[in-house]
Amino acid sequence: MTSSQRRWVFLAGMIGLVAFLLWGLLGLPGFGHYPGPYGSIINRIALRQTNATGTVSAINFDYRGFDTVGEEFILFVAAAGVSIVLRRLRGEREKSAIDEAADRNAPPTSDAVRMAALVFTGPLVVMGWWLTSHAQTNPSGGFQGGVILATAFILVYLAGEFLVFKRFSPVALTDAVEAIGAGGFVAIGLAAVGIGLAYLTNYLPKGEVAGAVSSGGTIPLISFFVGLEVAAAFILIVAELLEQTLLIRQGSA
Amino acid sequence: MQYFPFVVVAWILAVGLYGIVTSRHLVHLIMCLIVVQSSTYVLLLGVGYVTGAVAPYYFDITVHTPAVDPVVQALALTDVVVEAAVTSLLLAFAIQAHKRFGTLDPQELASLKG
Amino acid sequence: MTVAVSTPYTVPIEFMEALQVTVLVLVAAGATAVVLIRRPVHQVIALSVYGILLAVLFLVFQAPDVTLSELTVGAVVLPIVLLLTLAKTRKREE
Amino acid sequence: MDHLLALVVAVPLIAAAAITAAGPLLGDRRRILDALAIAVAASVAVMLAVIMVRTAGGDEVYWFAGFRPARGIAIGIDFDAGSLSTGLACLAAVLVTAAMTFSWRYFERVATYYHTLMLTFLAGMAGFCLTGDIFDMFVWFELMGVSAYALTAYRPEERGPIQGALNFAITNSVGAYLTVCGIGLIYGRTGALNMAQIGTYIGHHRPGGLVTVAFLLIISGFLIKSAIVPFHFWLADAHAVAPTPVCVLFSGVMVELGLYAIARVYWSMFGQALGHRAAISHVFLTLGVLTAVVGALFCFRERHIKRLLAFSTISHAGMFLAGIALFTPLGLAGAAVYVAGHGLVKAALFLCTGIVLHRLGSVNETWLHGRGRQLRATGIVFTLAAFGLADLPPFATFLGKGYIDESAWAHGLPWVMGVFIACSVLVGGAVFRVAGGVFYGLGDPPTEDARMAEMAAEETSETESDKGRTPLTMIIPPAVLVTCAAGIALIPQLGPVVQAAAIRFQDQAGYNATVLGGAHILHPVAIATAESAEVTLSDVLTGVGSVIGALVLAFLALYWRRLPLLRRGYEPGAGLTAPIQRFQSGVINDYVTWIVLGLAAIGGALALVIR
Repeated sequence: MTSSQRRWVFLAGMIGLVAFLLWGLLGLPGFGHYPGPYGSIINRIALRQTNATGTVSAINFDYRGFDTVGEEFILFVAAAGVSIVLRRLRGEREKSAIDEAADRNAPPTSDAVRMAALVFTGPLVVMGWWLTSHAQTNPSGGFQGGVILATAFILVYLAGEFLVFKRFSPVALTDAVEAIGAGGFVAIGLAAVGIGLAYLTNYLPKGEVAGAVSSGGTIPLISFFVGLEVAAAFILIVAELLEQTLLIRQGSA
Repeated sequence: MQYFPFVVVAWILAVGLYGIVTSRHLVHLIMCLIVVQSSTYVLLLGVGYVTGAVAPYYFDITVHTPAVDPVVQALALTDVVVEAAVTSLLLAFAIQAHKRFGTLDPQELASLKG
Repeated sequence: MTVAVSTPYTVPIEFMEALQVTVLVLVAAGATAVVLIRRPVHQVIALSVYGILLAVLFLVFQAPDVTLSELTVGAVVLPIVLLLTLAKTRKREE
Repeated sequence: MDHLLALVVAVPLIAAAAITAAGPLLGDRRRILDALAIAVAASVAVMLAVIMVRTAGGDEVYWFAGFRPARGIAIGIDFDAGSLSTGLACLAAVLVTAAMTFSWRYFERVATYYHTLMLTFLAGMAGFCLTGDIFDMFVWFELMGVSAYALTAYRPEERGPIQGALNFAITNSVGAYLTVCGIGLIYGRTGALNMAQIGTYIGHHRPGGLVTVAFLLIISGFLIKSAIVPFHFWLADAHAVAPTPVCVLFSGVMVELGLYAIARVYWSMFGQALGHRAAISHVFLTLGVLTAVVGALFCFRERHIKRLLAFSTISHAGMFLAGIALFTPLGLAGAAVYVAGHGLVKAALFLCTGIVLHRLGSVNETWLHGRGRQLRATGIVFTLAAFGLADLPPFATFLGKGYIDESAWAHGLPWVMGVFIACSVLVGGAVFRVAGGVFYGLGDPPTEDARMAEMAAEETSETESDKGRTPLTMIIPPAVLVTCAAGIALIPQLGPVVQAAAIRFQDQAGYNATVLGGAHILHPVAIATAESAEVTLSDVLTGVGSVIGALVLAFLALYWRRLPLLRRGYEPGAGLTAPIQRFQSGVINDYVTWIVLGLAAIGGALALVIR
């Protein structure tokens, strides 16, 4: 199809599809009139059952924890896929950061950036850690915390050199951490099966005080492993992309 | 206001698909795919909203306070992770495509492939 | 002014609605901008602005959890990976 | 409570994580991990087989984290194992085992990622089959999808895989996001994610247009995955370029999973609410027949063996959809048996093609003509599998297709049978042509098509090891699979048992009561009367007849230049080249355009018949 043919065919289809979609959307109960019952029930029982004040985390890591298992493995597979697709191939060679294509050199890092990165890395690690460990109480959890932990590592790159970054996170080690994070989640679930409960049952004591860091049973534990997995997955993905951008050059081609 | 958020959902979806269909650059196309997916977040959170209710966190309110639906928020979170994962993988494909074909135009990619 | 319920976060409903409509309009405009901007580097910037707009929308939809992940993904991770990809594929393009 | 249902997903996942973590530690002793991966896949297959046999008398429901439903409201995620869903998951596990065994010497330079991805793929497929929660279904759909995209691009040093993977990933992602939109819609109305609960709610309230729209949006992801015309374009691109053992899974079971999901979604949620069974049946029957015909025509025209097999998969997917769309127990049972038989023989055909690629370094039928004579064992297995694909009795494919035909005939749709025979003859003829030409050197090499030759030339050897012989690990899996395909059809009482499972699968009220009320349904209510599943002499004659037709067609295709009656300048199927290039353009923009147009058309049709 030529571009204009495609555009007309698309427009014809899209008008029909949007009309069809609106027909369905207008059958909804209207904004602000959530009909329940799923969320309303969970809102009522989650605090009592899990002692976790963060209901969304209680759903993610407990009521619908099985979804999150799948979700973690989607990220795990994506990171593995990035490694496969971007692995070094025949005909590609690694070069030092100095390259014949002068305009592709990373500009030298200024002291200001170094300083800023240095100042931010510490707080980011703390913040990532805090978010990961407070899934059961606050709007936070392993995913958000993991991403922020990964960001801290990326800042290390910004501050210094990619090679330092590489030393911080050798691919094999990051891979292992990622696998431990993802596998640990599955293992927590399997431990429940081991003691005769349904898979992923929240079998740890839920704590005395609602909203305490030690509340929520397996929720903070799962959140910790998710945090590990997510941080490692994003470090791996960014590291592979950085390696592509900075180190690998096409060989003879 | 009754249905405005849902009309916005349809708009975002349509615009994103339009972008994919007319795109001549893979990275642009992938960003349009992100837009398509973002319509699902708006839809999910839109259907779970309760007028006048608060966020579902119970550290300083009682259990009987009306709160919005926490389930759709959990679903949207899952969705965001899927987005990040799929986008990273697609971008890796795009990098490799650029190495093999020297272009990121999907139409040129198809004709170069034979 | 009607007040929904007495919580520490009491906000008048009319104000909330106006806020939501405004942000929704901005989000719709943001999505359109991301699609229509054809220069990838500019588009990445538009996309991260769009990510922040979505995060704000989720905040006014009372979803702080999703806000936080949309911020970390939409405004941090995605721009980084997109810009790295563009940096890698920039050459031989023109 | 029995935990096997959870283990079939948890075990491959934890094994995948363990293999990734342990890979670098073991260094040269990686083979241990390969063996572990194969053992895990095999044990999952055994577990699923056990569940399948056990659930013949009634579904089993497993509630994760022990959240059982109270007063008809589910707060957790459940797995619902019936014989049909478990059987399909079991087929997936068997094919994964076969593909990984085949890869033992095939991918010697492979890092551990290959096995990791195969195991996550398996976990995704198993979870997708068993889940009773619509959002959970999306999660496993995505896990399956992401694993599949990464596996498609496993050889990124070539051009084809990258382009195929891109088209595959983008079209399927668009579909998946539309599915989430549908889930959002139905959740916004019912406030439920459990399929049984949603089905109960919308069955009682019948809330108009929303249900129709949600139905189409939810299945749009599955329609794309199952390569129904006009959503099929990605499939040939991805199949042609994915590593051959991976193609086994794509063709043998992934496409069929999409169709399974359509059936599952329809009979657990939408069947009662939508009503208008006859009209909906016609919409999907039309789609199925269209897909079968388009796939068969493209298949016969193709010279790239992997693409040829991919188009045959499209054709078969159309027939499966038609079988499901008959909305009869025997039609669904036929589709189930057909899927099992087709999955096994198609896997064997792909594995044999993998051996050809390993030994001879090409998949171009024209170039390979006569060159495969030395591969005697491979030729025999390929030919046997070709007979299986052409539905020769006693292969399970014959049985499955026979059931669909019979059911269509009994319900006043004799033309469906005619179309099916024509498609079988075309697809079978194409595969026999390959078998005769490549392995026995019969007739003349088919004419070279420049575009196809170029595409086939892209496909270079996937292996680096000794090409002088065929390792036993490569030839045994396809041989076993072909034997299984013939063997399962010989199981006594197969037809009635599968039909009983189909009745259970289609009994929406029974499903809802089982999931939400913990009921044990002994006598599910059939949506249409059960039909005789006996094989009569005329069935066998029809089956043999269509195989003979396929053989004659293959013979004509191989010898047409020497036949006096045919004009010399005439090129069979030449008229198809232009449309192939026009539609199968490889341009992702086109594919998404067709998706939008196709969905609008199906949506319009549904809106007209349901209103």
